[in-house]
Amino acid sequence: MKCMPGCAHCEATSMYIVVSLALITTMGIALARALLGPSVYDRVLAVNMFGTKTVLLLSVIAFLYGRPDFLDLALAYALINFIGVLAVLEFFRSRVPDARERRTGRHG
Amino acid sequence: MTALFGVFLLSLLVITAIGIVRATNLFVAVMLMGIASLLIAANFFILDAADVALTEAAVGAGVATVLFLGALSLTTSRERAPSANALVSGIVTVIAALIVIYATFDKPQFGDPNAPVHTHVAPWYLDKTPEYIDIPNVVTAVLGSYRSYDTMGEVFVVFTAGIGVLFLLGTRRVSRSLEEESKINLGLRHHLIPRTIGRLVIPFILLFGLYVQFHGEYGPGGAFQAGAIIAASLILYALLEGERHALELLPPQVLLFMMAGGALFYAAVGIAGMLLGGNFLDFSVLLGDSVKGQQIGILLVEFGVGVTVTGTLLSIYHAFAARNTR
Amino acid sequence: MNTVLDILSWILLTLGGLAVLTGGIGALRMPDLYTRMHSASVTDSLGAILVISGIMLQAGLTLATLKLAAILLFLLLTSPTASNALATAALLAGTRPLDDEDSGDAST
Amino acid sequence: MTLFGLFNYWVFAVLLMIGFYAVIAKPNLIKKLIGLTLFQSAVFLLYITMGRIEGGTAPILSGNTGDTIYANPLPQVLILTAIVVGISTVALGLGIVVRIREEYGTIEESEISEIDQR
Amino acid sequence: MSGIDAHLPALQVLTPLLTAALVVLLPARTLAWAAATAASFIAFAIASALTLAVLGGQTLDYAMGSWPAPYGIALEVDSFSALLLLVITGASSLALIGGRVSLNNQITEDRQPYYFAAWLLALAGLCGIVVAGDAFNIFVFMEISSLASYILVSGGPDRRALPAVFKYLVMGTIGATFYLIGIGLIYMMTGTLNLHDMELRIVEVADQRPVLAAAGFITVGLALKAAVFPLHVWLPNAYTWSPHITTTFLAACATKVALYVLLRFDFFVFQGNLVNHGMQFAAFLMPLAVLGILVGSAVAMFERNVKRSFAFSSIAQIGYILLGASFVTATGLTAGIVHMFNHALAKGAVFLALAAFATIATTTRLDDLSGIARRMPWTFVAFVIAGLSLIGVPGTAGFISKWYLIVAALEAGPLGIALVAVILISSLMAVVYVWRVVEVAAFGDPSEFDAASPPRALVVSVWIAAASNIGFGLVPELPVTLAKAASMQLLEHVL
Repeated sequence: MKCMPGCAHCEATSMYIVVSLALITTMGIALARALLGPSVYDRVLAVNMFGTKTVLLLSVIAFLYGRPDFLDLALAYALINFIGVLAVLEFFRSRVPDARERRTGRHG
Repeated sequence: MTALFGVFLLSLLVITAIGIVRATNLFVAVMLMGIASLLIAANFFILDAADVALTEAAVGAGVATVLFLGALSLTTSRERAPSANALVSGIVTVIAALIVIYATFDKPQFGDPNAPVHTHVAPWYLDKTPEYIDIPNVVTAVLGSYRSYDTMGEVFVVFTAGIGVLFLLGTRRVSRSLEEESKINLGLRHHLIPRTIGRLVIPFILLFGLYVQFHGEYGPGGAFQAGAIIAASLILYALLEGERHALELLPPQVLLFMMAGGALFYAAVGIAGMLLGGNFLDFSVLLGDSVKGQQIGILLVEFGVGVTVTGTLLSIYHAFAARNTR
Repeated sequence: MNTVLDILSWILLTLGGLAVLTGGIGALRMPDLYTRMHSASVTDSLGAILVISGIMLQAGLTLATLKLAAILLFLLLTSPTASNALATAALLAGTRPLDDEDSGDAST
Repeated sequence: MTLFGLFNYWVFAVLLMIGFYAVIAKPNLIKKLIGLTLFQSAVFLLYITMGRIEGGTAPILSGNTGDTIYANPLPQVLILTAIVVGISTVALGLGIVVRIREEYGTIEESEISEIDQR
Repeated sequence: MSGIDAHLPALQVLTPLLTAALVVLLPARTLAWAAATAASFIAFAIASALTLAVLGGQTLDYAMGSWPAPYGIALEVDSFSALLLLVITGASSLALIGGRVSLNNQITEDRQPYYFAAWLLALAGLCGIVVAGDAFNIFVFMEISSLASYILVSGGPDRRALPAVFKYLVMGTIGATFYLIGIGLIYMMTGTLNLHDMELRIVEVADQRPVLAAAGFITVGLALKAAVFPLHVWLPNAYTWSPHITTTFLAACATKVALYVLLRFDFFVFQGNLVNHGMQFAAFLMPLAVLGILVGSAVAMFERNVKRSFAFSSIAQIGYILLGASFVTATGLTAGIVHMFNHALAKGAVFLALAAFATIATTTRLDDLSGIARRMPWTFVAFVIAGLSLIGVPGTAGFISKWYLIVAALEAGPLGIALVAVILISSLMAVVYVWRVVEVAAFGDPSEFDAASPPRALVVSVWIAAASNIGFGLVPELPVTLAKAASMQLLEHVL
């Protein structure tokens, strides 16, 4: 399905594959960082990294599959990822005073 | 080659899932959920389900994360008691997993074009949609017209969840505590860079949400995704500008009206079909030309869906956030 | 013309892949949060620029290019913002850079 | 390719059981809901997998009426619905957890039943 | 008028559904209650009209969006669904009209519109399941009704309602997801979601493992929803701590609708087609039914909280229904289906009476009901009638179903004798747990009660429920005719 005459497409396909392999590997690494931690912020960092890599991967795959109209998806991911990371930070910060209160509450 | 992507992503997914279950910090578990959701969505994309991938990303990675975080900020982020019956449960689940895997052995192979799913009802949708409805996105056609009744049910499920959260948590406590809220020098709204960029980005996200809403007949997208994206952008607004501004923009009463109004609007379109001589949700009688009627019907009901989803998700978010500021 | 574009996007994509991978390895191997963040966020932007412009060359002047441009713009806006918010949050919460403690609490 | 012919189904089974394990073994209520989400995601994977055709593409008709193969749209529609149903359930569940925390001061199942026994 | 007639199956669902959305927008509180009650009564009227049509011998089909059946979603009303529709809408109407005072005591005014909206959604969801002819559509409406019931239960004034409803939510979601997996596997093997189409197409793949797994998943999932014996753990607490009126409504219909789906699936889709499925069905479910009957009744005898005691009794009653179905004979099925109807009458009346007691008593614990018969003699008499019906005393509705059940058991040969013994023992246990309450209420020392006079509307609806227990006990034609027709229909698919 993918090989057009002149095989220019094949050429393109192989370079997409190379770059998507790099992206997937990096996603794996980001996941490892997310699982290893150690701090919550490391994990947020990993999540953010993972998100941007997913966006890139999706853009590449959209072209690999020859359906560039699916770029909408990559765009949506980029938006959602940003909101997600900000939300994590916001809620984590707003918890700081509350956490102290909880600790005293538990003993009482 | 691309199948290997799938295998790789799925393996990552399983690792993430194990990480989620093992994490004792619930914040971490929720963040890993976000990653898992992105992985699942990427998988859906590879499996040729663009619409579902978009939904999973918007709902799973976006809205679900925010809701979980909202709930966590009201409860506690540490899982305390170790699981008491871990061993027994583990054995039970392993046995169950083996049974499920055993049951898969007769399944049609992955992607087999002769599998029953591809030979019975589905080809009809693919063949007849150009004739009856004439929009490119068959998923939207099935969702909006052929199985429109399910979609209406789904809108009411969302509505029910909204009602439920309002019933449990209420929306009334906001105004009292706003001054305290601004005293706490925490949160994004006191930081210049996120705030500026956020302000820059929000209109863009809203625009994109509208694009997804009205482009759903031609490309991946539709009202659920759009509703989730629009709600997410307004949640971002609330994060950056504070609850008060967000609620001034869209007061709870308006959100409630959106929740109920969208669902009612959906049903009203269906009833219009009934009054014009068709069955419930028969859009072909809406206009003289039945194909045009179907298209306009799908557009209208999708509008209803978008309004309800946006209203409900925002109501739920505010219900959590309002408790948060007490 | 076509070959030139192909070669160019090959180069861009490969470099992008390398950048992304480097960032990933950095995020895995660096000793503390801030260095990891440094490695991840810089390569994030660089990788995004390289990969997406590589694809853009392939896409030519279409709607897809426009969308890619939107994605790129968005990533360039949000990714550093997220990193910044993350760094601020981590610093406020008391996580200090590893080796230079004096400058750690001096300013944001 | 046949090696991975059923791989997606196996992942479905494993994911299903990881989620199920979290639901039955973890005493923390939020963890239970997280498990529930995973559990449901597994089902989504099952449906989408069965809708795929080798060499096909997403069911968005591209105009040229060639012999392009399209994936099955129906499971995708069902899963769109199911995803939204899932998030609704989880939202309601979280609402209940927040109320439990307010009333009992804990979200651990064992501690809640201890409080109730008193 | 024929125009509206044709739309009745759709209107049955739409009336409560749309009113639910309207109710939350209504400004005044009393209006919310009035609208909910009116919608419920209209639904009851529609159900009656549908029943009349079904009794006339027709099966009503409705194609949503005018799309033909396997492609669009079909609705279908036959005698089985008509019976269930009557139960659901009737229980809802009675509970709503009588329950206003009880609700005002238990739920603050500003939350009431949400409560009524959830009530109507639950009603619409249950009706939607019953009229659906499409497997996935059943899932969607199951979720509407489940989410709405979680809300209804969570309204309980005692905080113990919250953990109870959480457990209900988790187990309910697992059940629904199992069901979803099941229909996914069937869809995978047959390519269709329409129940009739499924029945035709499953023959070709009947012996393959995914279909067997699907049967397992669907049965377990629905058994969870229906609180069949070992999977019942969510039920007692959810019923005990929810608002009294919620308990009345849910106890009368929620679990029965899950059983309805289970029976429909099993008989329409699996029984006739899977090898030996009839045997397996009986072999798996009969022991569970018997255990459920015995354990449920036994626990009910020792529970100190009356509501909880009757919740356990419900588990036993679900066992009866299942026992009847597991004979896979016409009499057995008739017994099970009639018992769905009669148990709804009896249990609805019992819980309504308890709701009436609770308007003046502090709790529903046995000790707190002591001597209440003197304060509320009328309600007490109605409670006794409902209790007799639950036991199965001749002249009450409960007797009819027990009678059919015993006949069916005797038809089953030697094993049947043992089953008759089980039924009799459990009926004796029912005598014990009903008598316990009667004794304390009638002869105990009066405990402290509120000065408020018992709400008249509630007493009236308790009496309507109690009277129909006697009415359908003396003139059981309606449920029995419907149940016989339903069981014939179900068995048609087996042979």
